[in-house]
Amino acid sequence: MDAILLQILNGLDKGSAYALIALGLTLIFGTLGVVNFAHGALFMIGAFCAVTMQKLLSLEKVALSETEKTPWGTPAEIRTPYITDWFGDFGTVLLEYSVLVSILLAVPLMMIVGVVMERGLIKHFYKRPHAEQILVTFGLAIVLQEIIKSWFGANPIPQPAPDALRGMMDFGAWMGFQAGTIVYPLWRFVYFLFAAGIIGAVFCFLQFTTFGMVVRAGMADRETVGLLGIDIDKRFTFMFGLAAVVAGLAGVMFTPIVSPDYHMGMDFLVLSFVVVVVGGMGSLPGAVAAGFLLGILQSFASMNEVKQIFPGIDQIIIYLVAIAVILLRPRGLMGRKGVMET
Amino acid sequence: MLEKLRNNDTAIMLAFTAMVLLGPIILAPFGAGYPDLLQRFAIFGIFAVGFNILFGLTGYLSFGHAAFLGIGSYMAVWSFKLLSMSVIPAIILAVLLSGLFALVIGYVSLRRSGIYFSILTLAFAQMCYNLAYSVLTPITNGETGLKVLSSDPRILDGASEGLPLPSVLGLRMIDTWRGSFLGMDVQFNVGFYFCAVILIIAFYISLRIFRSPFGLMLRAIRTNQARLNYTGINTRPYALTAFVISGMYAGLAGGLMACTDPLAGAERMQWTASGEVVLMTILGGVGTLIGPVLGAGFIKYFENIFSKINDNVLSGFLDFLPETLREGVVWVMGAFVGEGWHLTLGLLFMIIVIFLPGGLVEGFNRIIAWFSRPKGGDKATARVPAE
Amino acid sequence: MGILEVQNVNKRFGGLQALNNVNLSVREGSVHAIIGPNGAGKSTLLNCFVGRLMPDTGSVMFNGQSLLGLKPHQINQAGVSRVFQTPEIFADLSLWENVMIASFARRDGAYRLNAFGRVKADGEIRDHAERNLSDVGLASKRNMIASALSRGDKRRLELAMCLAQDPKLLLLDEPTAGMSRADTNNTIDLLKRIGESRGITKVVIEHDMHVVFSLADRITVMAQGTPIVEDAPENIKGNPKVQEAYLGGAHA
Amino acid sequence: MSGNRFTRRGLLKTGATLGVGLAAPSFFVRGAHAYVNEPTGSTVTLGFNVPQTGPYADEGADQLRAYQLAVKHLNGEGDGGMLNTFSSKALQGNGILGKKVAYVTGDTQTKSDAARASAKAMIEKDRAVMITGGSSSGVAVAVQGLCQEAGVIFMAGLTHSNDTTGKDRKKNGFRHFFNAYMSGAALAPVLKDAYGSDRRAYHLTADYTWGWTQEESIAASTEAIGWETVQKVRTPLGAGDFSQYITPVLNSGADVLILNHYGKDMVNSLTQAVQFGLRDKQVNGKTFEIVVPLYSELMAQGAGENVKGIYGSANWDWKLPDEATQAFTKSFGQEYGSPPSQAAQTGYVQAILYADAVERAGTFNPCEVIAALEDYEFDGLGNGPTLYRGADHQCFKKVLVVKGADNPTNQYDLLEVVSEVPVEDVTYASDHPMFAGGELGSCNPGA
Repeated sequence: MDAILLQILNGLDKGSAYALIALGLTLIFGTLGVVNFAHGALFMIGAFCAVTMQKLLSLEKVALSETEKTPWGTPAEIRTPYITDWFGDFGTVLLEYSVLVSILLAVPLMMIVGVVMERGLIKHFYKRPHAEQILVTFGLAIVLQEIIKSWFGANPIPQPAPDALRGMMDFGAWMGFQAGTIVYPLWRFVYFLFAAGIIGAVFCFLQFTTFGMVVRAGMADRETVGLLGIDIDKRFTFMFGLAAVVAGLAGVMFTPIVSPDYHMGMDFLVLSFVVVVVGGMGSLPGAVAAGFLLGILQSFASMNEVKQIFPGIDQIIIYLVAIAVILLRPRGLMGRKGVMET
Repeated sequence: MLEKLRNNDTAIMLAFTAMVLLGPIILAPFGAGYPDLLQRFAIFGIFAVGFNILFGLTGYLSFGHAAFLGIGSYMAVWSFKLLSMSVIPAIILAVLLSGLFALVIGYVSLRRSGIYFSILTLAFAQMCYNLAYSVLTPITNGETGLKVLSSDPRILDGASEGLPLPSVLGLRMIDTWRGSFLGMDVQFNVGFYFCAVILIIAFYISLRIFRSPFGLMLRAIRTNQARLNYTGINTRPYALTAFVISGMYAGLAGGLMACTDPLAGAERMQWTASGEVVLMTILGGVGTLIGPVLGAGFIKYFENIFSKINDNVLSGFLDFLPETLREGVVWVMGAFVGEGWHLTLGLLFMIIVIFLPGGLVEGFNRIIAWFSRPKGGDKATARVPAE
Repeated sequence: MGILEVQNVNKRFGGLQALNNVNLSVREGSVHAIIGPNGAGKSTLLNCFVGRLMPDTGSVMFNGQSLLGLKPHQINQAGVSRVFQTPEIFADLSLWENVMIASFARRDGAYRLNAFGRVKADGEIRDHAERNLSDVGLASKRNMIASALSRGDKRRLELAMCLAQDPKLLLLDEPTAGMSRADTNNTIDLLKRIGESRGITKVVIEHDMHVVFSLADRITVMAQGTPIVEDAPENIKGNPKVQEAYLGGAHA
Repeated sequence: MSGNRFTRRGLLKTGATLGVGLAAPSFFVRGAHAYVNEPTGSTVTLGFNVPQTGPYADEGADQLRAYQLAVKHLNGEGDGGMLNTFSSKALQGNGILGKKVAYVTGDTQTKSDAARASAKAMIEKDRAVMITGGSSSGVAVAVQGLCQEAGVIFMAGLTHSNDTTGKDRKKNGFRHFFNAYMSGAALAPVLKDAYGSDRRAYHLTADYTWGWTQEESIAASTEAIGWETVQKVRTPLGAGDFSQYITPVLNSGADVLILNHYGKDMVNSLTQAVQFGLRDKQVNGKTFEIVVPLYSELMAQGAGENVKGIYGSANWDWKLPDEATQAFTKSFGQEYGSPPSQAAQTGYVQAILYADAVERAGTFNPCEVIAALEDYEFDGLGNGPTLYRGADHQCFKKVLVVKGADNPTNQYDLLEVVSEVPVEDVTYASDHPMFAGGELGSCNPGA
């Protein structure tokens, strides 16, 4: 029982990341009809916002020591972070919370990245075939990740969570089980809440603002909305930026869980497309539900008891689900009937 | 004049054959005239030509063709292990087995079209890859890759002493005649010529398919599948046939990879490998005859030549520049070659898709049109379908 | 007994009764027009004939064979061809290739793997396609890419494709929509000529009464998913039910 | 040689059927050359085949720097590095056999196919006489097999699987790096001292051949000190998030987690295991411990402070006090501004050892070079007295047991050496069951 509960928690967590990425992908596909293979790269850039912030905060004043030497004989360097120099203890706290602080960097930066991407590249591909969209965004993804690699190297860069959020939560004690059996890292719980918050915010935005309503109308029928004299293009550009921000924030907050490296976007790319398809192309709730569902299924498939019966099932479960869904219910879990249902 | 030549099949075949057979000489000045890369040009040319029969003609974008390549490779190596070091049975078995897999996967995947079809093929291929890498290690030898051992049974050859090497008619695939031509080092390799002959045959078959009623039906599927149904054509078996044929081409390429280098690794089934053949086809020109071969050559050239250029080599190239300037140029160019070759490749994809959606073939067509405009008057620049 | 017998066909889309107990009999060799206001269910009915839609109840018999449950290509191979409301052609292919596909479908059936023959070397198919292109007056444009045609020419091309199959029954969904008066008259002449020379049964949906009364031997008027009148053209004009359906349809 | 007979038979057949009278075919042109790629000019070319893209790109870059340094030293430039401390004095600093050393580089992409393609290009196009490098066992085994077929020497880079010099050993291939068996043998006594002999171990293993051989080796040696193996779980390569594999550990009754992961997988699985509070846990009255049998400096950097106090093994560390290590670290640090990694050291040493063997053999002929390397004993290359065993082409030397430093002073100081396990303790018979099933075969000069 406790094993199952733990795997559900694991699944929720992984699912949060899948859901956030798939949400952005679906938003882009739904509004612009573009298959964006660079979306994983946006997630990765978000993660590297956290790295950048950490590096910025820990920028050091370098002085050469007169007495100490490195093992290879050059004078040793004495390093003091500027931030502690300037702010004293508050600087140390800032450094401690660098992951959270980097959200401040990620939101505007990802918005800019998204808007530039849409205006500079994607917009020219609305009417082009999917294959060409895939190719050009895939090329962009490679370029982005190679730029990150040449800057930050290929090795993962650790991003510790703040000390206060590093502990464990005892779910077992909450739910009346024996204490200590169902424990879960606090940061992962934070990630889940964060993801839930973002998803909620995006839905509210689309549901309750005029802007959101126009965009939803545009998703349903772009031409008609255009005829009403509404400049739908500007709004779609903003939607692309929003999708980039969502992916970026998913990346920022993910860094304490999986140390970011330049390739992490590609690792999530295939998976996030599967999530979108399982959820139903163009369905936002579907993307979210499928994200969580696949996360949980993947966790269950990794249990030893399951793997003993089906060896290797944990490596292919996602694909099996995708095949089953596409064949049996091509519009996905929550896709509208008739949308790309062939 | 050029237009006429381009529509004359005999001329196309003759030109193609000559280009391929003279490959070792033509490519030597570009540093690509060595057997391994030549073999790769031919093998991936076959792969891309086959992929084009599916994607270029029917428009079905498979993201899982690397699986058939891998299956072909494994089958060929198993044939080397169990039957004989001769490449003939290896290739035949590779083509048959990958055809069988293509039949099953295609039958299921073709129930859907568009992006769903792509995701289905991707899912099947990723399953093949993941299983081959881990659980199926007894069959695939996992990460290390399936190898030929001197202790394998090989019931047709009996135990041969020494290193077992794939051969055809007693000629080993790795045999090379090396000579010099106009001061260049040229190498004529058995493996390459074997692949080259098969490439020419494969290209010819593809040419005939393009010109055949079957090819016409496939192009009609891409253009308007519904109309074709209402015209009394059952489109699914046509698409499935195309899928199986292109799967067999992939298996053939995989088998040849094993023949020129008897080791089959799981990573050649990964989705990035499937993506690579898509890129080759689009880069060269989707739905054109020669495009996929050009695209394959282009990408393999980048992978093998650009990744080998290091700062040392760059400095050598730029010897004529003054010291300080040279360092700067080397630093800038260094970002795009050697460990930065991926960056160049990514930029290239973007540039080609943005400016030349018809691929390299469109580029050549534009150049030809540009040259013939002053003389030829109002020569039609309209797209000539399928070459 | 007509060549096409439709009995008790019903079709619902959610809350909308698109077809309500439709009965229809089309006599062999006749030109049968179906008219009615927008939303009367004419195109829906046609869709039930060619396998695009499956009626909820009822039967559609063609030449004594049920069409229900058959795939579109099977229905076509049985001898039913359709010209769509918006021209459905192979836009990337040349006119010739468009018609040749139909010729192949007629000769080789729903599937035949002929991967080594040459399309251009097949004289029988060439001539057949050529003849049908000339019939609709497009022979001179045979090497053009179909997407470059005018809307009227596209429709004629589609007609040529359908004719190339020598269908027993030709379904025409607004064959002159969007055409100029001259083109419309040409098309009427064409359809008349072909009707006489080949004896193909035709079902025509049309809004243009000029076309309807020029062509039809028999007219069915539909309103709100049901045929309300079926009669010869000369009797339709004065029928009060028809007038009511058109006027009533306008403010319903 | 058997290969030649094969060729001749083939030639007779073709000669009969085609009537072609060309010179005898071989992998490379015959005639004046007794072996493949015999250097005829004033230079000799070595091939450095390292990962430049993919997950091990940084490790590959470091390795490449070491190779470039080795070339400098061989050509008599720079301060000479470990050439000054090397027990053999055959190398003069004038290249190899008087020929200036040139090199070509290539990208393995950490894929067997790409690595073989790159190595083939070096052999066929650039006429390299020796290929070296690599950062994973799959690639090492694949390239080693290729070099055996082609008839050049392969000096393996970072490869830790038993198979490289076990069931996939080859006459033309040599490994300086240590292996999984040695890790187990070196770690077990230290673990016994640190954690006692009554422990229950849970293995998480990367699901491919290297992971399996390490799991087998570590399980065997920990069981030998009385530990019980509770569970062995395979994890897919590149899983990213390992939480679903880590949570079952919590309530499994195990009190030690052994992570048979490398690179990114290790960084992530270790980080996450620490996040799940494993190290704060008390099980069976003991503190829960984590062991990472194979460490690397880059992995330690990637895992950050999570490595603190965690045991593992290493081939070499730049902080070792011996003269050779100091000389190399000085030379490398002055050149590049950072201390060398163990991947760099093994690469450097392999290049030097090859050059030295050629010098001693007096020829580049692979068969003679192999003879010079086999059962060769040397010292002064950073690992103390070392033997290149002829029976399986594995180097035998001391193995380091290291621990994540508790208070690292800088980013290069993340690991501290706990003990230097003497060579006797990690030596095994060449037909040990974990290494059985392979045969070296005969040397192949490629001609």
